[in-house]
Amino acid sequence: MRFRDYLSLFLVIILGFIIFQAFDGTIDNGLNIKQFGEVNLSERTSIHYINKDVNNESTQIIYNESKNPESGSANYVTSIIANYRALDTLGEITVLFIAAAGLAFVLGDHNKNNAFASDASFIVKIGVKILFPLLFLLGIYIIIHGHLTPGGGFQGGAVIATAILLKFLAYKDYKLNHTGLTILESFAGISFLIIGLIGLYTDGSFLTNFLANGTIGTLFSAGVIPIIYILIGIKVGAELSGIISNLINA
Amino acid sequence: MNPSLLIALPLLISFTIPLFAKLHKKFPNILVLISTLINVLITISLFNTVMSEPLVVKLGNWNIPYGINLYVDKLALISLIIISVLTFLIAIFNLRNIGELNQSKFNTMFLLAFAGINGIILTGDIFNLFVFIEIAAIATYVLATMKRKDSYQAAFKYIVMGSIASVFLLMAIAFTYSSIGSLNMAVIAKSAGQLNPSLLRVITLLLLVGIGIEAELFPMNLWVPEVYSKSYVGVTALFSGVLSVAGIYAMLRIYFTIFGNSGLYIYLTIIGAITLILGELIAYQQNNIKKMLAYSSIAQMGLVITVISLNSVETMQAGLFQLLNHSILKVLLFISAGFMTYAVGSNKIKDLAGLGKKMPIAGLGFSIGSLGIMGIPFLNGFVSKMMILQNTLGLEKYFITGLILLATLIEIAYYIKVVQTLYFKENILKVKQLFPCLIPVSILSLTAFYLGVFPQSVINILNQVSSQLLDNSNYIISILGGI
Amino acid sequence: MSLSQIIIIPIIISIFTYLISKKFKTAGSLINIILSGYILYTITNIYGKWDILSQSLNINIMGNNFNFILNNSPLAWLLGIMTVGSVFLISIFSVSSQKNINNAASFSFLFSILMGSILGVVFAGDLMTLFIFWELMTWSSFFLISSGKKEGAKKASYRYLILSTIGAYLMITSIFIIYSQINTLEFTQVANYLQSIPALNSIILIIMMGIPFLIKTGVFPVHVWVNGAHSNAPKEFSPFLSGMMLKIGTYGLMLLLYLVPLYNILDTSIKFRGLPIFNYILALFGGITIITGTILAIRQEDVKKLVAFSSISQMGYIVMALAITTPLGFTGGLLHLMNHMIFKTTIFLTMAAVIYRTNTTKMSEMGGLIFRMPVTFAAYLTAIIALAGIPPTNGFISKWVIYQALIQKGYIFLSVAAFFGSIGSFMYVFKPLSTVFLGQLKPIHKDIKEVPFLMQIPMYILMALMVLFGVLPGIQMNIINQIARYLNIETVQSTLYTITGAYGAWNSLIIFNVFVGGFLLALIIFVFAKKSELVGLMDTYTSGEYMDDPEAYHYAYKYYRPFDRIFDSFAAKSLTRAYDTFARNITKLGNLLGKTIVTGNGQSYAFYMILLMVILAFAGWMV
Amino acid sequence: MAFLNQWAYIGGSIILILIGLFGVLTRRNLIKIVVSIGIMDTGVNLLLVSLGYINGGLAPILTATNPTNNLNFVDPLPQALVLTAIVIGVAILALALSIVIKIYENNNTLQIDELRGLKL
Repeated sequence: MRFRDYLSLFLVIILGFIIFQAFDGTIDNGLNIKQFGEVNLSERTSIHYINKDVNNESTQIIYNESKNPESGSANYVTSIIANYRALDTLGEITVLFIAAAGLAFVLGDHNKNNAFASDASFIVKIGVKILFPLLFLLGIYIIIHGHLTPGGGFQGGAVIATAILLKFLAYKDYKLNHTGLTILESFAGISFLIIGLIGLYTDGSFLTNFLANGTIGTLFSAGVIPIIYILIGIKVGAELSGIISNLINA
Repeated sequence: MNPSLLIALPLLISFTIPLFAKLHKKFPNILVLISTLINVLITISLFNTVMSEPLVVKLGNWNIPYGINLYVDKLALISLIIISVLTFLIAIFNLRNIGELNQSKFNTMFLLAFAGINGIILTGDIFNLFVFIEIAAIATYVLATMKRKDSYQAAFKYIVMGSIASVFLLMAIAFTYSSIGSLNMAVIAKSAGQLNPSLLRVITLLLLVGIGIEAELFPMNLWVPEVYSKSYVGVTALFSGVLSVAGIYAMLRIYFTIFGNSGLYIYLTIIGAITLILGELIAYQQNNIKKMLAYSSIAQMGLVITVISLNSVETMQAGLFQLLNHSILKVLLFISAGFMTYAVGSNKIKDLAGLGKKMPIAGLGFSIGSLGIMGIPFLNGFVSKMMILQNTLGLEKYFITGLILLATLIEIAYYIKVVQTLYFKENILKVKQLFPCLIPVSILSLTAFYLGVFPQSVINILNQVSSQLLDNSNYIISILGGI
Repeated sequence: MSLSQIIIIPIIISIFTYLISKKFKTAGSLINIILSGYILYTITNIYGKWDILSQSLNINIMGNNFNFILNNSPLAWLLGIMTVGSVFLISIFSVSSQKNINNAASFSFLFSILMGSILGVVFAGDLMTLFIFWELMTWSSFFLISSGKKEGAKKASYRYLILSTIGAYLMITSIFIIYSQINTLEFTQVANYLQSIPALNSIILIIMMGIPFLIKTGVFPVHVWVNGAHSNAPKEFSPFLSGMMLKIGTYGLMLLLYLVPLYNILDTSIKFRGLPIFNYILALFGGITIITGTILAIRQEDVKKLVAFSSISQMGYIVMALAITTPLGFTGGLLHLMNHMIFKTTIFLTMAAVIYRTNTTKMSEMGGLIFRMPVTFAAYLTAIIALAGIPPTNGFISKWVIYQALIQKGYIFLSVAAFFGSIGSFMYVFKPLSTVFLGQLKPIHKDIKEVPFLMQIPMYILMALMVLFGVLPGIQMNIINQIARYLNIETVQSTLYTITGAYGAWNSLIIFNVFVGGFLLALIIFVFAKKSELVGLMDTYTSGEYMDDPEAYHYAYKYYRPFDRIFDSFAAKSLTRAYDTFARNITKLGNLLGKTIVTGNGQSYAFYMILLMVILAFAGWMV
Repeated sequence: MAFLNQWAYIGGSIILILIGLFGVLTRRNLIKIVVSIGIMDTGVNLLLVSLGYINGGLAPILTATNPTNNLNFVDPLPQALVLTAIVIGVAILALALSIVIKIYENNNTLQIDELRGLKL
């Protein structure tokens, strides 16, 4: 290590000490960072997400029974992502969109060859042939059940992109149709925004959940959340695949 | 009009650009023009409403503070107007750029950065602020590579610094959420006083670094000179005139609205003063016009932050007016310098000799811009500089006044050299081509004159803005209702 | 016409002047003639209406009520009419002289703005108005100087601007400090305020306010811009720059010395021969300025530079006289101010005429122009007689009053300086006379003619003025006494052609008659005596030898070499160089900082970020 | 053990951030710098999640086994935030990598010492 490296180490350690000042909870003067695992949820915003009483009266929510609960999603994380804090999610897919488009721009044309010199072995090829539809299906399942189970558009989209990655790994001449991907991305993004704007039109507020929420825990519930998640799934899948393709063909 | 459209429409249009880019070469650019124009109109339509009382918009109809809300007060509205008008003018400037860049990608990124910047201004939620800062940052990372070749290394530095900053920002948000239990800025502002002081210090420090990247404060601004000089002029103007406004806005929100009265302005004063002096000193010896403007821009940010951090209504309004003038003039400077450097194909100041006569409009634009920055009477820079002087002296901060005067002197020294080169030397180079730069240059110059002669209306608004900024109870009450 | 119109009209008209003269080159000067003529007429009409025409404009700006006041006082009137008069004359001159100049449009444009802003400065009734027009004046004159065609114009104007800006900042700082205390900037109230606070505080404020005036006046330590600016400015602008612009600085000094009765404030401080030490130091600087200006003027090879340094030394007289603050000093200073404006304008105009014909300013490249440009020669001759202080011209009278003032108080050093300057001025004004106008005509200048008639008009007018004021100083004394009464200063006794000093009176009529008699005698001798024979210029000293550098053999080259040798070591210590070194060091510092901090290494940048956090964290703990 | 239990997550994630930071400051290879940025991102994501944990808490999803909202769920908000943060991190990393690829194409090296030709 050079002198600068030691200096950096020293500095980083000092910075660590400075940051740990934030946990100076021994002197109890004021609000502090909560200790690990000792969070009192009722002090936080989240309790309202869990009780689903942001706008409504607080009622008992029961899986598969409560009709039209707020936000309608059994998965609280999903209800936050796609509903309570949908603007974050809009920003998130925008970031991904920027990354995909930027990557395509930085890396330039798509006509270069695959990074792999030759096709993978027979076993891999067959394995991919079997796995690809399964993974694709799994991705779609995760996307569609985003409001019921762990997962959702991002996770499902990532799984779909993984399936595409497998294709790349197996076949050296595998190419994606980038025009198609672009259209998919744009379509999904535009639709998301249009759904948001419909909410603005019907309920006077951008990104409102304007559909009925149904019974919590069923597949057709939670209003626009599944639709949004499907769009996100399409978008993320297309963008991550595009990123993979661009990086492999770089 | 609903302010959420200010974010939604640019995003919508930018998503459509890749679809329709192939229809016509100019199509993406025209879409950007339309989008920014719509934003200008929306912000202007909001004017009367916001002047009477701040506009709070719930998103998704969720009650505040559980959902995300947008907040437009006078400060935000002024920033929005500056940002959309300047971006519109830069977009006009970009029209000349056909064939040089990848139009579709460039305009997409440009518009996304614009949307992100609007989001930074509008949002009332600290995590959402982070998201929009990242949108603006990542879009500008891509924009920074637009010139290919040279620009990659500069962009990489920008990315490295930007991602460290984003990690710090996120860390600060995590600490804040864990201790206060909410992400809504008004809620945080309400309970910020109860925070453990050492925790507060760490949070503000982390936030300072996180946002200093966009606000161009030293040393987070070290990416600026390289990225500015290696990227396309339209992008540079966006960085200097628009992104920095958003950066300062975020700084104001965090330091004054959220963690107001925490007494940590000394951070800002120190950093601002260092930024100011270093920026001017380094700018003084530049022979590359874009770098000179970049360092000058850095120094101006330092000046604004120093003045603002003195924490009184008068200095705040002076600083804000300076920020306004800076962004107008810097965009003017970059645009007119852009026309000139493009015409001679060089960024060297000495290669611009005598161009003032060959390109009268661009030359005039550049000189008005520099004279404004130098602060000659009847231009806007004069008024803000006088305000800064008067108010720093009024607070008896003689040291800071001296520092500011010294910096301004150096600034005059290097700007006037360029103006002299433009007009009082013979031109030896052949000028390639003259472009229609009349619209942006004339609008900006006239604004500079207007604000120099009749600054009153703007200053009145800024005065109200400043008193609101220094007393965050307004903010809390208008978002959370009575307490 | 109100005062505000006098000021605003030139500034507004200037834009049209520019647009019109872009198309027709001479139009700009014509417009300026009409404009300045009209304003001249207006100003003569407002003579005597002191304080009646006062105007104020209340603008709420920056959250404060600034009261912009314009006021007509005798002092302001005097400087106003001088300004407009010289603009008028120079515009007449430049109608012909600018026919072939490229930037005639911008010249007329800036000149018009400059006139308006100077009128703004002199008629200002409060510090803020003064400052705003002061800045406008600085900038417009800066661009005028920059537009000079010589190589040095850029650098000279740059130096001028930087110095002026430093001054302006000091001034605005003190203005705001005063404003924060009394919430008004009106002159009399500021004066009262400065008298009410402790002497030390008011001296600091006054020094801060005075430095910009000293810079504009060109007093010793801050005179470095003067020679470059004067010699490099466009030839039509140099007369104004030297004749008028320097006086504006003096006007500011007078405001401080007399309107804010500095004498009263300083009355308690240490005194030197009855004069507060501060005033004496100012006078001392004036004396040093005289000596420096004189020595450097004698050395010059470039005629414009020579006259520029002479301006510096003459301004030294004015500052010195004004700083003494006795009635005689005041009168002498003001008289010299007026007279210097007249004869220095003349000298620069004649030089402009010479340059117009010969296209050079090097004295060693000229000679014998008396045969070709007699009117110019006559004007120059009259002017240098005035400058050297020889009766019956106006220059003598003002110097006479200044000497009276000095001797009355018994300031030995100042008197020596004044005498040194007087004798020196003989030397340096004779040099252009003998090298440019006398001697032999150069072959290349064989075909040149006298300048066009339009360019001669101002010379005639100025010549007449010099003699007129030389014979009838009472005309000037009338206005000076009005000013003195206005400022509550004792007046000096005078009639139309006499001035009573401390040690006797001066009767210019008698002297004039003597001189007329002498002149007639000399004329008779000249006409009837045998004419001298002319020898070709180059024949005299080459003796058939081959010359590497014919210039060096010209008799004008190093004209006063023996005298210069005495002061070589003095002249080597150039203040200009010191200023330049300072500027270079700032560049170096910037370069160093740029190299050490902005290394181009992204990791270092990240490192600095972390370092900053650590430092700030510690700073935060400290606070 | 109580100490470890309390600090392993929060402290560990901050240390992870610092390690990443150290990497960014000292590594000479561009890819390693990008990896270090990735480590920092991971660290901060972990920090966010761990700040939302509740002792004995359930995953914040209503299922047949956890059917009502009165149960002890962990804080769902940080998890939502982390999802966003991850995506942003991915975007930055992808972009950084693409730029590294371009730098390599243009300069044929990834060593930062050899890449300082474009100094100010």
